[in-house]
Amino acid sequence: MHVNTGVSIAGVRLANPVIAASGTYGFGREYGEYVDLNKLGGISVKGLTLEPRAGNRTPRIAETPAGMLNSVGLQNPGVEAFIRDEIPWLRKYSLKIMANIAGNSVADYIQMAERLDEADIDMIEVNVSCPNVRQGCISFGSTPAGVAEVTLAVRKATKKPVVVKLTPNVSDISSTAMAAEAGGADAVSLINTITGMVIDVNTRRPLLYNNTGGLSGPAIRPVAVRMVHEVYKAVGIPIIGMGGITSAEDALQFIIAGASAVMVGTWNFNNPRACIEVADGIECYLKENGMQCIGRLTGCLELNGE
Amino acid sequence: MHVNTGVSIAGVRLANPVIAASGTYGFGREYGEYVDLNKLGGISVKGLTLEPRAGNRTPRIAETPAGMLNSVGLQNPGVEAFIRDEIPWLRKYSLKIMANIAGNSVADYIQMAERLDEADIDMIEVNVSCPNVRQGCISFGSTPAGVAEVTLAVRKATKKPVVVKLTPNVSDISSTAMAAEAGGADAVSLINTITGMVIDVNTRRPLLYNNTGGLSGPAIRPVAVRMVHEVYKAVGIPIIGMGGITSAEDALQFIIAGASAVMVGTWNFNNPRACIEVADGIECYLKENGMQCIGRLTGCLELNGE
Amino acid sequence: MNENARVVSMENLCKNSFLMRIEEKRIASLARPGQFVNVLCSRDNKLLLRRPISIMDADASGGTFDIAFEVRGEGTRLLSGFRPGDMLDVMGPLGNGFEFNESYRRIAVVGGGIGIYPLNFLVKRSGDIEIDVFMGYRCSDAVMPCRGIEEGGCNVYLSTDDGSAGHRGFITEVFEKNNAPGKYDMVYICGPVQMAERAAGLVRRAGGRCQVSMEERMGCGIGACLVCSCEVKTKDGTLRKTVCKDGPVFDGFEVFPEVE
Amino acid sequence: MNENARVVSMENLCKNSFLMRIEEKRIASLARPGQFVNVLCSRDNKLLLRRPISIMDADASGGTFDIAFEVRGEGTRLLSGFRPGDMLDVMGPLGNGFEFNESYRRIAVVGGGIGIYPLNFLVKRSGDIEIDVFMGYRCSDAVMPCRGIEEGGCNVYLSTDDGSAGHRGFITEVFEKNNAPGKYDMVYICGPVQMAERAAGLVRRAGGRCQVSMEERMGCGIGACLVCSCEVKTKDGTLRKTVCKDGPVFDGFEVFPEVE
Ligand SMILES: Cc1cc2nc3c(=O)[nH]c(=O)nc-3n(C[C@H](O)[C@H](O)[C@H](O)COP(=O)(O)OP(=O)(O)OC[C@H]3O[C@@H](n4cnc5c(N)ncnc54)[C@H](O)[C@@H]3O)c2cc1C
Ligand SMILES: Cc1cc2nc3c(=O)[nH]c(=O)nc-3n(C[C@H](O)[C@H](O)[C@H](O)COP(=O)(O)OP(=O)(O)OC[C@H]3O[C@@H](n4cnc5c(N)ncnc54)[C@H](O)[C@@H]3O)c2cc1C
Ligand SMILES: Cc1cc2nc3c(=O)[nH]c(=O)nc-3n(C[C@H](O)[C@H](O)[C@H](O)COP(=O)(O)O)c2cc1C
Ligand SMILES: Cc1cc2nc3c(=O)[nH]c(=O)nc-3n(C[C@H](O)[C@H](O)[C@H](O)COP(=O)(O)O)c2cc1C
Ligand code: FES
Ligand code: FES
Repeated sequence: MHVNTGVSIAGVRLANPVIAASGTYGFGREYGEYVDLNKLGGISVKGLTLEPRAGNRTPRIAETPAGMLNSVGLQNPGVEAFIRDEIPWLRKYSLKIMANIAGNSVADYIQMAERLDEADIDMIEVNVSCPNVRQGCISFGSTPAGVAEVTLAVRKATKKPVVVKLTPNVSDISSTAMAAEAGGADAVSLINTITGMVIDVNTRRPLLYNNTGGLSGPAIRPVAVRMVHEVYKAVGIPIIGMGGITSAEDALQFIIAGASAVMVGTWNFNNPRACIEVADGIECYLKENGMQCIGRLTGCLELNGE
Repeated sequence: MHVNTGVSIAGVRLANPVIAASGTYGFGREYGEYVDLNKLGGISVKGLTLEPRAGNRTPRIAETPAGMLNSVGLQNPGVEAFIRDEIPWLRKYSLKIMANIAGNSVADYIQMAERLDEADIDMIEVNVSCPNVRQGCISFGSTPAGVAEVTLAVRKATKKPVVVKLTPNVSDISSTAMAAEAGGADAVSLINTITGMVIDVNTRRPLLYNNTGGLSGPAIRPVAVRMVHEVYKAVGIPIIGMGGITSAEDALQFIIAGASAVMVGTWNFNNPRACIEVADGIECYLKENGMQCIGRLTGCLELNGE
Repeated sequence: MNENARVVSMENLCKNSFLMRIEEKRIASLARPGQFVNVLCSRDNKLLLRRPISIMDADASGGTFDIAFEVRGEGTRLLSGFRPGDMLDVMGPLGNGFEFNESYRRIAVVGGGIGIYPLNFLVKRSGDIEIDVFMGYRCSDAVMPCRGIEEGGCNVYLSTDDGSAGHRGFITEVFEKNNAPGKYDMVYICGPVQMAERAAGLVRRAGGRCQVSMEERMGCGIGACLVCSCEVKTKDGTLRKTVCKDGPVFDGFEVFPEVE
Repeated sequence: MNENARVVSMENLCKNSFLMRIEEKRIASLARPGQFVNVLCSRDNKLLLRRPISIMDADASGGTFDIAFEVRGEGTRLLSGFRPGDMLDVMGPLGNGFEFNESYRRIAVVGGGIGIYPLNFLVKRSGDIEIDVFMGYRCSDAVMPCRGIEEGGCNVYLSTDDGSAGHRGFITEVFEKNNAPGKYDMVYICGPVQMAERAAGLVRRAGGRCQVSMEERMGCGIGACLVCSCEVKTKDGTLRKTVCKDGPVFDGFEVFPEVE
């Protein structure tokens, strides 16, 4: 049987639903030596800011049970260098390009969106959820009003499809998702990392120089799946699900819960071929279950007791 | 060197800072066969309701990476049966008794607090954070106003020390902690479980009959440590910290972050002697570091870059 | 109590099933049929929860006991990687076990798949009485040697879902046809819940009595966490019991009261 | 590329240090001194992140390479449990490696603790020139055999913190006293950051040149995640480089520009 794992999100056609998560895959070059980038659905590039950023001091990473904390703090070459140095190279491949943008202010988001509107990318992922910077970003993402404001501004600044990336550090993620939808987002992606801390009991200091960091990896998967399910019930726009995906089975949990596509982040560090293996595994699952296309799986979860 | 691991919380003196977490240790009987209960600082008993409760249908547990979900749903014999059948037995031991109470309504909390005020227990832990019941409980715990309302009501209904147990499923745990303090709580305990979901991709149903459950265990530890640190900065009352503690080193992270005492929950399932081993390990740490009493450790965290 | 026990031997019974002999004197001497141990399957504590596995034999004088298990998921897969000499952290013996009365002259055991293991121990311990054994498997590949049953001189009835050995179909069909389910002093049932429910129904209709070993996902394994709750209808009304401590063995009609 | 490599041998060098020989043809033939591999230390994926370990020797014709490591935490502890025949998931060779110029006639290597391992490979590969080796350890127990260095006919200077072997004190003291740090064509430095900084300062004051291998906690190990960032002052200004891809070896004066 021939199965079709292609998905469309806001009119952008991905060859399969697996996207490399922002911040874990750079601009694709390095993992390009390990996998054929044409076999990915897409890549969300390292979070971009208007100006180049040096990021936080090191250590920026700490392993935790089934997860890790990072506090990179949006080190990146800036949106101009991205457009100039990275897009032409990445465009040689068929995977779709999402530009992940993070701003200190609404004006930052607008300027980046306007600049990227002319650039050769497929989507803009609006990062209002990075926990590792002092200003902006997650402070917008923490309230529905903040999310709506940024989304609306970006929406006006570009014709590119807009995906809003939500933070799990909220009481009710469906309300920030609805705010994104109301602001004109074409899709939402979730979850970004959960804020955490690890303390070295010998030095009595946090292990990360930045003191706190964002928790990612398998540890957070049950939280992420639950949130995708909640958001699926609340909004009509497509969802890109992520958080601790290591295998096709993990990815399928997100899809069944309501995701149209998934992102693989931390697990790339463990297995540089993770994205491809997840994509291949999803294809197998469809074959084994006699499903011709993946769309039918999205949100097909049946609740118990109903 | 003789070290003193005793701690006082709201005037109640615990022989050491290790308390068995509510819902994981029953009423102490079962683990009493594995450990000498006199060696624990205290026990927070299974969450009590006004009337006996049957809890949710099974399956009620699912293992997740470095953690587990539970959806017991407050199965318990009710506060009367607890007072009648459990306290007399438990009182034979020197560990302090915390009655963990969960209500559908503020009136429930008041009635239970009044009833327990006359009972032979040491503290009341007000559970406004159980994610596994439809009514009440976590719906109070999700907002500062709800926490303040319940705390105030319980505070008026009893002279026993009141500990308010906070949920991590909020945007800003310091604001619910401050609400508890303002409502007259003697201490706060945190964190309860983070809501999560696991889906069986073959049946396309949640693994738990209740669909969602509460995530506990090592996976959530970095989140819990961060939250204890945040709450420590926000309130003046003592903090009881928990979430994924498996060892003395884990417990010390909480204490250094700001906890006066800790609770051990899920790890008891893995190692029935966990509470004792944590307590012993803390004593060793004090000795090795030439500290005579544990109080000096609470909140001694030094932040980087400051 | 939990103990650091030593793996004595490890045998591949059939396909995905393994027999492990474990040296641990206290458990070996206390174990009764129907009880189980709760095992940490991963050495590096990769898995947080223990896995409940029935005790399928115990040799008090030799200080060893046996468990048999089928690889189902990560835990049992890791357990199958243990080798003789390795140390294993087990809690046990846990649970109530089967009730057996010296006056019983004729019993039946009805088991499905891995449910046959604990019944094996019962057969060995029930002495020189008449025992009918009904064992249902998925296919002949899954049929595993059960020494207690094989050496016990029992009347063995076998079925497989695909007919590759014994009767083709459910073992409850054999149990219904070949015998009068009411003629036993006690019927012991262990296996998938549908099988158990059907078998209990047959016994009830025939006027007999039965005990059923139940399965439920577990946390603590000792009665403290209440995740393994099971609804039981007794004369005192409907109660919530724990499978790990009040069970795993229950009166068949108390756990399956609705049966016809 | 990551590969399923095979552990060929495992040797306890001293106290907590182990030498592991690994069969993997591609890495063995490509490896250069100063490069490293990124290793999955746990078979059951209990640990999520790989651990970076330097390549301390490689035999292209034999298809094997060696790593040596000290048990520091969970990852290295698990790694020390591997046995000959076990499969190991390694990515490599990674990083830039030391720059060595055929025209060099006299070099020094300055290493502290486990930092000596990668220098061993350099010594082996640098041919028949004059090499001074400065090795600093905590105590004599920690001194480990380094075949390249031992068989290379180098001039070896040793120090231990407690004086239990060689000079008592820091190896940089020996480096300063016994020699003119400026007389080498290149000084190669690998070890704790304080030692590296001090050694680089000595070389700078003496007008020499040096290369330093840096350590930083890593995520991807290949330059994609930017967690291993390191500030480098070049003539083009201050840049952020990755220790894993742009490094781990840097021009000593670029990473320690503030040194006197
Ligand atoms: C009282 C009792 C006695 C048992 N005796 C045996 C025996 O003798 N031999 C044998 O092979 N199996 C037995 N089982 C079933 C055995 O516990 C499960 O097959 C095993 O836990 C599966 O773990 P896993 O990690 O391989 O599978 P996974 O499916 O990956 O396990 C995930 C989680 O679900 C739980 N779980 C999965 N299946 C079951 C189940 N059927 N019952 C309870 N919990 C489950 C696991 O304990 C674990 O917490 C018994 C179960 C119970 C309750
Ligand atoms: C380029 C490079 C080459 C290295 N070569 C060697 C070598 O040849 N032999 C050797 O014994 N060690 C070497 N190290 C150090 C080695 O990587 C650490 O000792 C090891 O990662 C510790 O892991 P753990 O799980 O045992 O300790 P833990 O402290 O439990 O590790 C926790 C986390 O911190 C990281 N970490 C801890 N210490 C270090 C460190 N010093 N540098 C980088 N990350 C660290 C781990 O990778 C892990 O992510 C090298 C490090 C780097 C960066
Ligand atoms: C090292 C690292 C850097 C990250 N940087 C970004 C970023 O720049 N922008 C962003 O939106 N998310 C960033 N994230 C979050 C991931 O894209 C993803 O949302 C999160 O890690 C959860 O997925 P995972 O568990 O599969 O990693 C980063 C994550 C990691 C681990
Ligand atoms: C099976 C189970 C039942 C629980 N029941 C309760 C409860 O009744 N009341 C309560 O306040 N917390 C309850 N909790 C939460 C724990 O007390 C604790 O807050 C949480 O599990 C985090 O700690 P841990 O990671 O050490 O388990 C329960 C947790 C588990 C695992
Ligand atoms: S498993 Fe905890 S009560 Fe049965
Ligand atoms: S470890 Fe990822 S960039 Fe160096």
